[in-house]
Amino acid sequence: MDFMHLDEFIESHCARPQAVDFEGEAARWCPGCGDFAILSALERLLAKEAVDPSEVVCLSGIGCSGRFPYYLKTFGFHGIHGRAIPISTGVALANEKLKVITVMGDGDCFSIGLNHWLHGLRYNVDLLALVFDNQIYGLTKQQASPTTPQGTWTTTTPGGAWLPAIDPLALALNMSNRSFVAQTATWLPGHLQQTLESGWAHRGLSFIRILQRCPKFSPQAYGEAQELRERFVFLQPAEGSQASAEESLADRLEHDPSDLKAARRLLQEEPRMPLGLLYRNPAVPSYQALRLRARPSRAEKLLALENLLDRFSL
Amino acid sequence: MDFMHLDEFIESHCARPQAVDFEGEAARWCPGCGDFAILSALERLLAKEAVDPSEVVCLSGIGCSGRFPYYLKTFGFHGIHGRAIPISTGVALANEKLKVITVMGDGDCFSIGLNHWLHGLRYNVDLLALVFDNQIYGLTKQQASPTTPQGTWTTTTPGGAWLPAIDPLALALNMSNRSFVAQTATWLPGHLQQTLESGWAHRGLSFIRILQRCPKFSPQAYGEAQELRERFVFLQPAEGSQASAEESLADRLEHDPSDLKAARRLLQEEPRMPLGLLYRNPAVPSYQALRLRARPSRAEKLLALENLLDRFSL
Amino acid sequence: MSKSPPIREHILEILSDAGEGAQKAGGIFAKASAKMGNYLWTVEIIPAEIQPPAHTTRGSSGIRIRFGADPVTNAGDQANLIFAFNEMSLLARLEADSLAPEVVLLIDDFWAQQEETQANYRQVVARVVAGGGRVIPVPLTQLLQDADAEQGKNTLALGVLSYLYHRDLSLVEEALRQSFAHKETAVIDANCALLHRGYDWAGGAVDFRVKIPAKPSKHPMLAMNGNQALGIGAIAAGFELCSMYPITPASSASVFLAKEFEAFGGVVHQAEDEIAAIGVALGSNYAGKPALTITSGPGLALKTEFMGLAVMTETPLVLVDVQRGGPSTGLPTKIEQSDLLAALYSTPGDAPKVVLAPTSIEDCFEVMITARRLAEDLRTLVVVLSDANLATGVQTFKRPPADRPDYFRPLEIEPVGTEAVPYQWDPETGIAPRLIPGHHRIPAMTSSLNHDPKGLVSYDGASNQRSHQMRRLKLNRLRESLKTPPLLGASQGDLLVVGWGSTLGAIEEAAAQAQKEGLAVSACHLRFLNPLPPGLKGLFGGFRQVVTVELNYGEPKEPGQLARLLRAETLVDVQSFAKVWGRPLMPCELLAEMRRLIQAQEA
Amino acid sequence: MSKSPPIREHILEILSDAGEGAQKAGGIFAKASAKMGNYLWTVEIIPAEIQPPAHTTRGSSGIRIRFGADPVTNAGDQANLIFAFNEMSLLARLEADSLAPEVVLLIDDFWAQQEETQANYRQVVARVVAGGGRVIPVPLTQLLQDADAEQGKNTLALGVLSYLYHRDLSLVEEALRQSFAHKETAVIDANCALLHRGYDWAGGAVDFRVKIPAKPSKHPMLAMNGNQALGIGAIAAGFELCSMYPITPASSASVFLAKEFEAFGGVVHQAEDEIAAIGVALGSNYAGKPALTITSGPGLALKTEFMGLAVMTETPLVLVDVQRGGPSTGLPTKIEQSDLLAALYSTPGDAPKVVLAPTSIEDCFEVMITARRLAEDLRTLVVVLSDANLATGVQTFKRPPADRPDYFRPLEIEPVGTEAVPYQWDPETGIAPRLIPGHHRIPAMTSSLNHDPKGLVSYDGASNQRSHQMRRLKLNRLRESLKTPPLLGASQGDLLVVGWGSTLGAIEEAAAQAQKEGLAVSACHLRFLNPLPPGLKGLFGGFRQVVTVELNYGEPKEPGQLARLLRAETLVDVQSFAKVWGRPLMPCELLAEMRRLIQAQEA
Ligand SMILES: Cc1ncc(C[n+]2csc(CCOP(=O)(O)OP(=O)(O)O)c2C)c(N)n1
Ligand SMILES: Cc1ncc(C[n+]2csc(CCOP(=O)(O)OP(=O)(O)O)c2C)c(N)n1
Ligand code: SF4
Ligand code: SF4
Ligand SMILES: [Mg+2]
Ligand SMILES: [Mg+2]
Repeated sequence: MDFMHLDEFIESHCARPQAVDFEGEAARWCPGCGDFAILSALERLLAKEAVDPSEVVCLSGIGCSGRFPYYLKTFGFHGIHGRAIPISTGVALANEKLKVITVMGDGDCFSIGLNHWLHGLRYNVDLLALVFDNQIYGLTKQQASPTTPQGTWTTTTPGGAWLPAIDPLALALNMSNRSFVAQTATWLPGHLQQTLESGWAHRGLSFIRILQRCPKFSPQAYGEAQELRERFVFLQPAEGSQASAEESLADRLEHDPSDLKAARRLLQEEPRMPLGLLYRNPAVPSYQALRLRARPSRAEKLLALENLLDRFSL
Repeated sequence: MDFMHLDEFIESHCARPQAVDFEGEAARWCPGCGDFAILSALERLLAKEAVDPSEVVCLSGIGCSGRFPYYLKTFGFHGIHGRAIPISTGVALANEKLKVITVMGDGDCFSIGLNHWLHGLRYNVDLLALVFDNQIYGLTKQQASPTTPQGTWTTTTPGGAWLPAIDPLALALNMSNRSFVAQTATWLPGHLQQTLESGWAHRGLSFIRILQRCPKFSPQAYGEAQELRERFVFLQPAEGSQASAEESLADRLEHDPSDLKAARRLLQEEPRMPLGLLYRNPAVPSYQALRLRARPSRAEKLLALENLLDRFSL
Repeated sequence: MSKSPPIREHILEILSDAGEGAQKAGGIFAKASAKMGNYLWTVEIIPAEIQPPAHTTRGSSGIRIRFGADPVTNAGDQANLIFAFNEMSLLARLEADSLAPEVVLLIDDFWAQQEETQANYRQVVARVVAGGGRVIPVPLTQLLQDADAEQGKNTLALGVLSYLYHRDLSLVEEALRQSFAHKETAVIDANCALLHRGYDWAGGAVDFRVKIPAKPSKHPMLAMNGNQALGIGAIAAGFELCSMYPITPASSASVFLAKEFEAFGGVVHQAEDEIAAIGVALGSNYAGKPALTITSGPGLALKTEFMGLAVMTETPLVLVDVQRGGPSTGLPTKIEQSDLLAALYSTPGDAPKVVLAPTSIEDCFEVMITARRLAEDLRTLVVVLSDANLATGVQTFKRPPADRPDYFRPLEIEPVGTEAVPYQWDPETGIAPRLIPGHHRIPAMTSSLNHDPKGLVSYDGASNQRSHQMRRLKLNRLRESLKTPPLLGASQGDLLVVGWGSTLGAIEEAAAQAQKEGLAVSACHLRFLNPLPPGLKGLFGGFRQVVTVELNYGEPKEPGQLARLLRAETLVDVQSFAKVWGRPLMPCELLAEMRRLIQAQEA
Repeated sequence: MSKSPPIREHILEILSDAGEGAQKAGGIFAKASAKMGNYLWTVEIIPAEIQPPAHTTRGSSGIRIRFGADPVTNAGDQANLIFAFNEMSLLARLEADSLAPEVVLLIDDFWAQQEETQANYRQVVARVVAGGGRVIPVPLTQLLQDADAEQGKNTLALGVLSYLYHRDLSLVEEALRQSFAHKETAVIDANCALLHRGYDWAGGAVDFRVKIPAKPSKHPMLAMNGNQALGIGAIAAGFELCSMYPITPASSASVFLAKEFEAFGGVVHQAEDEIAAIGVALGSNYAGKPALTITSGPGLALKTEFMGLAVMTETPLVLVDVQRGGPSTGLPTKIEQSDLLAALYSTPGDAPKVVLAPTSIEDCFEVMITARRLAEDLRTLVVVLSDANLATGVQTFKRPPADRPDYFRPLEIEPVGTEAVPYQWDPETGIAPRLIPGHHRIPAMTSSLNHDPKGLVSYDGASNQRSHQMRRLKLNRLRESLKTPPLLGASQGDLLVVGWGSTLGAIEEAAAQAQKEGLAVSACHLRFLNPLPPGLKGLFGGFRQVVTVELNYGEPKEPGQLARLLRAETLVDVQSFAKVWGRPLMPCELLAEMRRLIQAQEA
């Protein structure tokens, strides 16, 4: 065999476009994956808000969820596992005009990234922070995540997950200075969209847990449609008008999202999973509002530098 | 100058004992530091329980608190900042007979180590996990910690701490599978001792937040004795008999530590800081109980290895 | 394909969309072949995405099977025969340059008839033909429809291939039945029928067959992949805790252990992150239960601080890094050997540690036993550098003996005097007694700060110098105990190629071929990367040119990672053949490089 | 002390228990001396513990002041004069070998009279005398009691020292009043009285005085420590965000910024851990706000994964590592230069980055400006390696100009065409356009996975090879732009010493002295550690022996970290003088080593 020298090969391959290029930049998740619904909802939201896509940055960790930014026509940043919140915080601190969307998986956010998530809630940076919670590690093929129900078979827990799942809403509500906590689901596109809209409108860290179907690795999660009524409850008042088709799927529960105690009590007393806005407090200042100051002019800075150096001069 | 060659110097210095060795291995914290009280209480506890010091391991992170293991006459492990819980988990999984004491600072546990702390509560490894909470970074000289009250001057927040302090008890109680949550204070030696005793007796992760005076860097924390009544409340029934001198320092509140909801409600409704046992559930299996199995004999293992290899043989 | 020398081996690839079962069919084919007495190496061709779109290059999923009459040590060169279920799966491999020019291509001609795919099909197939390949269209979809089946292209293909390669059909059927054992009988029978249908179709329609000699081995043989071998090695080594966080391509080793470990009293602990994972392993070792942690690139990065703690506290610890493409998330499913310098130097401060790299799948088993021994004997961190090539490749190798003294080595409780202290370093070896809580009656202090022999903090400069010296001494002593690696070939010549880790098989194959061609090429291979074995400078002195072969990034003035180490070590002008192609080294490309280098020397 | 050549400088140490104010007194002394026109270097002697027990070696707290008529570039050799408030503080320094044999020791004789301390006092003082020192007992406690004061030993000592060194008492009093400015007038006046009391006592009782010539500089001068210089440098460089987590000895730089940054529109963000700290800095840079992160050893370890991300995504990022003793927690308050290899190689995969080390306190200012420029121009990670010596040492240096074009450099918004993509690498430079959200109208994708010019994931081997090549090319180009470092001394000789970072002053001093002694020694110093400057091999060729000088751990066969890099780079047999003594390099010890090496050559 006459072997092509490697450098030649690179040149030829990198220079010439692929002979056949049939593949679009279509989103690539499994058929039926809940992530599609989130993508559509967010695209609709961006269209509705008519934002300039170059003033939106979507950042993610690593996971199936981590692929999200590629499919959104905004600035995108596919970071590293568990660390989407710190990177997003930097982006938000850099430029207040940017709209920042942070996408995480349940392993990403509640396992390796839990510290950043909870402290992020406390800093209350202005982010739309979404967790695609499929109760499983998707991309790495079915290991237990903190929200995997106890007893579930996964590749790392072949005898069933050892521990009871965490309740992210309870943790979020019990972190100090949090300002927005909501829950929605991928199989309720109307509710999903409304919830994203309220998060988008809020100034501060809008934490939205999105219950996400993963037909590949956690098809059993969240049960079948007929179980909805038993397992879920809509919080009332919902934002805007509830999509009527979904309205009938579960009962409604009166809840005032400005009442933190009520929100915590609800989690404690209510056996069904709440869908909707648990808590929102627009009065909590965003971290940017707390920290960012007007940028002095160059002349002002030079003067301040002189003053500073004076203090060290002999 | 006739300079001694370095290697010679090492030899001479390392070989010869220091000319004058007047210093004992006395604990070295600032005068009035609350850590002394914890040390005494723990020493009393170990004496009372008459445990073999070589079956006790005390592990710590980095901080003033991190010095604790040196002063206890047990096995000690001074680890790295924020990671005392993982190392302790390994120790506890290695040998169920060991009693493991994990000592952390508030920065150590609630800032850099928060992920391990909350997940540790969930694993429910059998540890006596103590946080010495002086509301400040001590060892590194007065930076804000997550429990530093908002507005406090620290070296990193010269304009006052930006954010409201976190409530570690609320977070702990809202982590799934936690089995023991208590709070005590270094200025209440009797209460401290009793609380340590209940933690010691519990099988699972006994999380005890110890409000710790730091006269050096947070002298204002927790207020003066006369404010005690306003700021604190004893949970009733306390374990054992309350030290009578302390009994009168604050009011008492009825609380059933087996009632998780009541514990959460208490944090939510009660403005004073609770001292005592908030929650204990001996029925939650420890992680060791869940995971550890009897160790097969060598012969059994060899057989099992044969069987395993058979599955790959041709 | 009318070569005169008898064909002694073949490389076959079966390619399909993800989910069409090419890997399953290939696995059965491989098993039957191994039973017939062929040696083999198989490697899965994994699509890059979780759910790649069907009928795309990204979706190309499959298996490569290199099998032959003689021992097979690597995945080999370009494929001799391809069975493609569609033209796009094929295109991916064509783009990756994985087909021999004279390849024989079997392809489902269904796509030649569909309007949307027709053009692509023709274009791709034409490229194969233009390159010198031969095409055998197979009516795969049609055969399936004829059988009234919905699924089973893979079993049909298996039948076709069994005919082509003169496989013992009863052995194939047996392997198929085993592999489908958990399915309903109806399904199994249907598949057997498809197998025969494929076989028979080929018998009637194909005029091309290859005979690969096979002779059943006298020694019992195993076939497994490197992560399985690591797992079994960890078990045999006597580890009792595997503390991990999922990451590709490392996880399959821990997942394997999650299934098998309990039977040995072992536990797989899935930690909240990689930092906790190594922390738990360290704590366990400290308290006397042998524990390891397994990870890949990004996880390795997160373990950096704890790696320093293990070295500083002299806690035995084994860290397995199954290397993948870097930097950062990089190429998670592809092979690289680019964590070498990180393994040695990632830890701030001077933190000497042992670094080992298994050189074959069999060695993945052995290396775990070595690693535990060294970690405990030297009280330090041992990093094992495997890689994605070993992790996913399946090789046949001799079954290890049923018992060996180094299996399930018990924890060593050193007898110590009552005055023992934890860092009473032996000035000759640097080794101090290991005092274990619960086992020794002498409570001792362990510290991440610089410490004196008692384990108490010391801020004294001389003490710091001394403790560094002792930690280094352990490695120096180990180095003295190592042998200079043997040379494959003459001890003098024009070119010495030096490899490390998983490329052993490919390098030896290329070197042997070069030697046959009369080139003055020798090869040597490193299993110990830190400490390096003694005698390298002398070894290198016999050659006009020394070049490392590495799967990391190198350039003439910025050679690959091993080359840097060897230059500093030997002061010989070691250059590198170091590329990050995301695939195992092919013997042929190294051979071409050898020829080129020697030609350049002559010019 | 009756030397014939006029004394042009002195090294003074004031030693006390923590809290007794030796550092404050020393600071005042230094300020007054600098005002008089002395150059100086001061360094705090920090107790190892937060609250060390009084009257112990561990409690030894104080200050070293090296001051003289000529520029002072380092903390110097052993002390010429010590003022010790008790014998245990002194003992600590004696043990650390910090006293010149012919030292003049002033010591509070109170302890000679106390029963518990008498014996120690005599023993320690006897050791000084036996070494050749001279002792002047000072009734410090007595003087304080006579003055009816509780506190103020330090001010008394300041008075005594002012007399001894012929300080201008009005300048000392001025500096004292400034330093006590925030205190009540009564306190200030009382201290001034003590100052005079000390001065007068000495005038009556001490027959020993030293005159250090001083001439006020014509150029305005500054005095500050290296962390302050880093902070001011970061401000002048135009950074607007410092994202950090506290750690010794790095924090004082961020703490400084926390106070000063807001006036410049800057923010100090204290993150929950070091991982988040670097993540926030990276995010900020990505979105166009220049940000840095500052840390030390253990924090550096935690940043490893993000360092790889910065390189992979080509996000500008400056990471300052103020090195301390390692490995692990090590010696947190002491100097080492042992993070060099970690800075270069910690990241798994091949991740080329820029590594710089400031060589003086003044350079701590300059290096920040260089670092930001390189990070943004090359779109990559720049690691700045400062250390505990620079961090805590105070030096006088020329005040930089009030304005320079490189101060507050604005964010560069590259004009790009509408078709621009984020990784359209220029094949000549490896640099691609930087598309910034909110500033450019072309939404672009940034990925930690291997990516093609568009920023989209690519699993293709050739693309991976190409992106590696481009990231390396940027560094290669930078290398070409660097100058071969100049030699201090002849270009041929017996010995070349090569240093890096903070040891510049001490090395130059030792080399100059060696040259005076007629030794054929030259010195060269590296500020760029990656890429290394070109021409080193040629430079080294002129010398019989090349030895690095490093504050990390080295042995004959396992030389220090820089030596390893230089061996690989030049193939010259570079050895090292590498020690981990936890203190700055003393010119005299290096000089002794130079003599020894050259003697050995001759033998
Ligand atoms: C530091 C690091 N650790 C581990 C991984 C491997 N990894 C990739 S995605 C993932 C978890 C995915 O689960 P989840 O966050 O729930 O996202 P999903 O795929 O379910 O959307 C893991 C462990 C990694 N890329 N980096
Ligand atoms: C990885 C790492 N980051 C930072 C530090 C520096 N450090 C040492 S102790 C400490 C915090 C101490 O505060 P806390 O945990 O509250 O303990 P305390 O000293 O108050 O007892 C920090 C930040 C470190 N040693 N390691
Ligand atoms: S594995 Fe699950 S989460 Fe991932 S793409 Fe498939 S369905 Fe979606
Ligand atoms: S700084 Fe505070 S916590 Fe630390 S030893 Fe002193 S009083 Fe105790
Ligand atoms: Mg998930
Ligand atoms: Mg604290």
